[in-house]
Amino acid sequence: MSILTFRNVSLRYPQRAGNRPGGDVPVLEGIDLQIASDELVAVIGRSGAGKTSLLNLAAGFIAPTTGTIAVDGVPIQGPGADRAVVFQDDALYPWLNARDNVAFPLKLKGVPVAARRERADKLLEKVGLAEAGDRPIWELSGGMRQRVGIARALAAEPRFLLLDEPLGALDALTRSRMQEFILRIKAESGAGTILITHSIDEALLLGTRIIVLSPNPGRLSAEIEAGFSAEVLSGASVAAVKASPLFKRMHAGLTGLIHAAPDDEVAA
Amino acid sequence: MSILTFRNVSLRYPQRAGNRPGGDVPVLEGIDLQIASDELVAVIGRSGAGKTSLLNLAAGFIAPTTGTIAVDGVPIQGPGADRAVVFQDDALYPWLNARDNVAFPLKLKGVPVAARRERADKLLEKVGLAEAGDRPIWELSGGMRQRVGIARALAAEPRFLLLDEPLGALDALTRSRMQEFILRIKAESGAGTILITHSIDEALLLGTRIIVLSPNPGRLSAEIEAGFSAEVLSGASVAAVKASPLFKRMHAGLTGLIHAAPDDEVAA
Amino acid sequence: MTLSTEIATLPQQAGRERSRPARPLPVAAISTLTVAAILGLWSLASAYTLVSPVFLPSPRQVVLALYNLAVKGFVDATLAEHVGASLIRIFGALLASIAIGIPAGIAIGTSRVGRGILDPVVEFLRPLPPLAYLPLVIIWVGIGEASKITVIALSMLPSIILSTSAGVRSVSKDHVNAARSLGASKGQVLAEVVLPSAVPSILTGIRIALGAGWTTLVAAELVAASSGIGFMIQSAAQFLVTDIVIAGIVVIALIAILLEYLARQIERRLVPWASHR
Amino acid sequence: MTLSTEIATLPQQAGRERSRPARPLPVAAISTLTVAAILGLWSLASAYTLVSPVFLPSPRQVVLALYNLAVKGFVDATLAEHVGASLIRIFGALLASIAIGIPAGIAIGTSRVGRGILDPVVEFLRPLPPLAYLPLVIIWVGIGEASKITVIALSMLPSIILSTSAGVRSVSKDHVNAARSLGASKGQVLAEVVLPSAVPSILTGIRIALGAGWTTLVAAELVAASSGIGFMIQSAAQFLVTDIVIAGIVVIALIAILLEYLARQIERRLVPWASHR
Amino acid sequence: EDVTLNIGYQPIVEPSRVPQADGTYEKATGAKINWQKFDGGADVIAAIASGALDIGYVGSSPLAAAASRELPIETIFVVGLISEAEALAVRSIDTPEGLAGKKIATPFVSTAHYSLLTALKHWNVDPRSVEILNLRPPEIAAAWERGDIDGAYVWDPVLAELKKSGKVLATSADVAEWGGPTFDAWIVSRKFAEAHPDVVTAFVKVTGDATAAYRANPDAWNASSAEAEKIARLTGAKQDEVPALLKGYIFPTLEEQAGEALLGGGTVKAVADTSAFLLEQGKIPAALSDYSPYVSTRWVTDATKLAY
Ligand SMILES: Nc1ncnc2c1ncn2[C@@H]1O[C@H](COP(=O)(O)OP(=O)(O)OP(=O)(O)O)[C@@H](O)[C@H]1O
Ligand SMILES: Nc1ncnc2c1ncn2[C@@H]1O[C@H](COP(=O)(O)OP(=O)(O)OP(=O)(O)O)[C@@H](O)[C@H]1O
Ligand SMILES: [Mg+2]
Ligand SMILES: [Mg+2]
Repeated sequence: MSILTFRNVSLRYPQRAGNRPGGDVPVLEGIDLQIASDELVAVIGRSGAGKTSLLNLAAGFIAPTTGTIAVDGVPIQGPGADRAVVFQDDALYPWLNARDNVAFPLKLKGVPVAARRERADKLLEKVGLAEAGDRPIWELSGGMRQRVGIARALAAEPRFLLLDEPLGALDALTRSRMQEFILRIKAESGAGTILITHSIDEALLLGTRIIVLSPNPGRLSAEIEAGFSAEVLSGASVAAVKASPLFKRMHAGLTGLIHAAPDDEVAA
Repeated sequence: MSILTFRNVSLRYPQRAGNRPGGDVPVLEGIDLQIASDELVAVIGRSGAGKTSLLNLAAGFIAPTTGTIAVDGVPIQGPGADRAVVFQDDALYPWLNARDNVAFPLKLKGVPVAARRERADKLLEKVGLAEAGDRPIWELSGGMRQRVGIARALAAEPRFLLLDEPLGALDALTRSRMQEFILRIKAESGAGTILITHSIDEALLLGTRIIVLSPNPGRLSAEIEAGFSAEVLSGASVAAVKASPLFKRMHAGLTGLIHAAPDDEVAA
Repeated sequence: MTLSTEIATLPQQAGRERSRPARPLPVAAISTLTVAAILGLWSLASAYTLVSPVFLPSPRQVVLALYNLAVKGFVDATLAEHVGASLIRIFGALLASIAIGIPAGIAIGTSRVGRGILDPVVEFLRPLPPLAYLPLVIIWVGIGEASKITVIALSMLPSIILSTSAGVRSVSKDHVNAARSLGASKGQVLAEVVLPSAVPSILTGIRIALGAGWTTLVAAELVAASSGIGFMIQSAAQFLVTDIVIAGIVVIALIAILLEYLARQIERRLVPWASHR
Repeated sequence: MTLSTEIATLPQQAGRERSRPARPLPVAAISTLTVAAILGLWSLASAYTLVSPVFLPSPRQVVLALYNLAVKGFVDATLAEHVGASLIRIFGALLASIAIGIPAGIAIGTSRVGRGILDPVVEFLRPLPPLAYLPLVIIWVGIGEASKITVIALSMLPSIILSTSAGVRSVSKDHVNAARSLGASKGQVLAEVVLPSAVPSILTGIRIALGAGWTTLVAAELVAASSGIGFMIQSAAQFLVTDIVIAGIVVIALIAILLEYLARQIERRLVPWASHR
Repeated sequence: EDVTLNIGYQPIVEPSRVPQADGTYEKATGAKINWQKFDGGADVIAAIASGALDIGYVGSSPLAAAASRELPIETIFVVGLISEAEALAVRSIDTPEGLAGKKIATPFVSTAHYSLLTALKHWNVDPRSVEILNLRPPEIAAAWERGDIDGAYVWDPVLAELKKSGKVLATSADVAEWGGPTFDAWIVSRKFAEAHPDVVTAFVKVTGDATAAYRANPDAWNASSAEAEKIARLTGAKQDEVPALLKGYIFPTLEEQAGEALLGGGTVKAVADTSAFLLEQGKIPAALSDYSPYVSTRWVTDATKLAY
């Protein structure tokens, strides 16, 4: 059981042209957070609240201005194979075919060709793309690419999986299938997961815990435990789960929490 | 009152490398459709069903393989100022500031500088961006850019407004505000509107009619009249409208229609 | 470069061809016609001796000169020997400038120190006229093949360095971040992500460099050459043997066009993904 | 080209500077140090006469030569006159190649007929060595300023044509479609959408063309010039006045670097949006 | 009538630079003169053929090449017979036989190139046994400095540089005696000569006067003289080297020009010999049977009669 810890983390981007004058803009402030490897923490919040920034901090792409981020008590020193990221726009390597993209983390570790090929094919099968290994990635549809990206992250056998709006641009059906898929993967791999999403439905369905980030500067304004993912995993129909009064109450509550935040740009 | 008519329209993209061998792939078939200028037709359907292709046909960016598309009985000869498009990724001109982007169609018509400046400022005010005229567009947030795009389309005073997933990447709150905005604009401008969306909620809330496109090849598999937009316009709360049994029943019905289509890629 | 927005024909991109009854001529056919038209004009100009034949021989004379070049040669070497000598120099210079230019471009593109040191050097070298530094090249590398290769390589280097550094800088931040979060070391990021992303840009740089190399060929072969297309042209020009000068120019252009074509093919094979990102 | 992915320093891009205690040296300072180091090595090399002063005069001698050039001149013209004559030729050639190259590039980029006709011509011109066609240029355009400008312009044309056509082709299809659905005629699409999108690429092409122009300056001024930096270098080289040769090279490099700097500034002013798309 | 005269000169140190600097040509011909500098005879000939030049300065090799191509030109004045100005300087070679297997550089197609080949023929040294390299004078100096070449047939001031650490095996004065004279000459385009004979005559007269002035008192043209200053200014030569450079040529006076040795016969023979030699070397496609149409005594004769 691993634990990812944010301790009193704040973040300011350095002052640049176009920002307000008079100092750096605070983006995140006073973030304290713990994510265990049996959790799936869904992060919701307004556009610009700092969700992506939070994920980038966890990934180690940027360093916090104050505070520490640690895995099992050891402060992180940058990105590492223990925290794999799935990007919103997949970030697959176009010069590699689907299989070689999945095998990429294995290549980095020096796994021999035959072994990594076998492992990559197994992962592709897991994400339902057994046939697609030899195809160049630009021939894959959005949903297929997203799944290759997830398989690639899983190949690194990370302790934490960081997902940034991985289902943003999908239609309703594809999206609901991908949601089920993420739930299953999470359960199998046992990796602690952070999932950023714009959809409150999605956060409630998938998250064991839901975090609301309020903007200007980003703070954790609410943290709610949710058990719907367990219901779905144990076979309940998504429609039934969504229809439950508890789900509706929590949905309304979260909507209120997001809308409650002070207003900024959208003045229409 | 203008009418946009699709008569027995079908579309095949010419055979290219990577497509199935043995001839062109049919994308749309037997499309018969009429859109009057007091309507807002919402188009829903699976990814790859042909929604964007339908819009591109209406815009005149591509020509149908068979059939005709006509405005008030006159077959269209390509794109024209009577059918303005708002693109999913805004397609604003980065070398123009917000005002000049809005004034662009006026410039094309040869409207003098002062007059088009005034008109553009009025439109910007209408979309809630009175202050943003002088700003370069890359300083605007996604929602602001989308509204500039809509203002630009309105400046052309089109008879039809063609919107391709204009609210795709917005968070829940911003999205719901933009939905209200589109309703108001539609009512004011009196332009017949086609709205492509992934969200059944959105289709029901905004559309006077909802069209379901089923894939392989794309056909109109259902057409449903809806009156929720009138309710919202006359002051009903969106939450209340969504909670109504009729809304729920129609939502379930449309979901079923989309899911009913034969399966393709998503095999997970 | 292969994607083209045919503004004039956009509405015809799909489906029924609306306003064009016949299939349009392929680009290659139009090009062939153009070349034929140029040859025709040239023949006419020399047939009516608009220009003295000493300065504009007819296409027939040039073809004859090419034939004689191939069979008997000029200034003690046949056409094949001249072409061979020049090709060795061009490709020697290409190898040298790739070996130096790609690491230099990577240094400029990935590190501030590299940029600080190499940027002024590149900007200094870029505008230098080969004819001006020829004596310095001889002082430093002598009059052997090395000097010719150096002159050609100096003209190739800037475009390879600049295109490599541009390619390296254009690497997607997400691609780099992805690799790092998948456990790549700095060296692995460079080798597995940055370099592959830069390949299309580097290939473009190599194509431009080849063109630049040919333009300095004559200058390079001013230095103690005894064969080479540039040397051949130079010698012929001195004696007003214009048919050989023009034959030499044609040979250079044909070889360069052939190499450009090959390079485009290689590009299409090697980086099919370049048009898909 | 202004965006840089500093792989080595990515984790420090935001917030606290994790592993770097002091502010790093700015790139300009590193460049200044580099230039100083090169001058130092050069001084040492000539102080210990590693190379005969006939071929590598000391920096002091070159500065002295520059001073004399500025005050007394060489081959009947002062440095200012030489520089002026060459600048007029370079900019004359630039104007000519812009006037020809941009329309040609647009034709190649927007129409198949344009591409069919002009592509072979450009690919033919691109590799031609100026020294080879110099006699032909004299025959066809004489020995006046026109011949020098022609030679320089011929070396500039390909990069302007190629970068214009690349810029035109890279125009966003959505941008074109948007304009058309907003009522733009074909001409308006070209003027209001295609051309503005191509401006950054055209400016890059002009920067590259300027560099290429300088490299052919000496060749252009081989013929019938009576002033010009290239002419000055050439005359000095004939009589082994090496300090003037090097002074001329330094002057060319300095002017070219200055122009490059100006061009980058203009680029930043003119197309601030280029880095935001 | 307004005549424009286009003259192509080369930056050679010779007496007519002085009237060029003084504007004497303009005064004497009454024409507006454009002076154009060239670095090689081939370009001068191309320019004359294209009509861009009326009068040009060329060496005997390019002259022979042009005449063999039957270009409409005429030799009007032999500027100078090359004597000590061009020579074969070598290092660690003592006899002509020692040249075999050595690297000797020379600018191809120059008078020096012709002289080198003539000298080898005179010595019965097979040119193929010598490695003859094509280098321009500044590059010869660099290659010599570096030790890449064993000798070079070249002219001043590079020749002077070579002499500092080498020895002279033969000069063009020697080669002239062996039957291979080389010279520089002014030529005129026939079209211009027919249209403006008086201008050409005046040009020849001024040139002859300059030569005469030098011949009258060569020592007066010392390093600090006004003449040396003018020559240095126009050519780019170092002023203190000018007197030595002048000594490398034999400058015939106007009176000597028409004689049997020069335009009156010697020049035609020299051009014919040079052409025959170039043909033998495979450099030109054909030689003519008669080169006399390309040499004329008319202008020097007329100029002699001309008096101001
Ligand atoms: N590199 C940067 N430099 C300066 N400010 C930045 C930078 N990246 C993000 N920001 C600012 O930080 C804030 C948070 O951005 P972030 O991308 O984390 O938001 P988000 O919650 O992911 O929003 P969205 O839902 O739109 O993706 C925003 O106000 C943004 O403008
Ligand atoms: N230029 C093209 N050439 C060939 N096939 C195409 C082209 N554009 C689209 N298609 C194909 O046509 C079908 C319909 O595409 P379209 O973009 O209209 O779908 P869509 O309904 O808009 O999907 P989405 O919701 O993903 O945007 C798809 O199968 C697609 O692969
Ligand atoms: Mg984000
Ligand atoms: Mg679409």
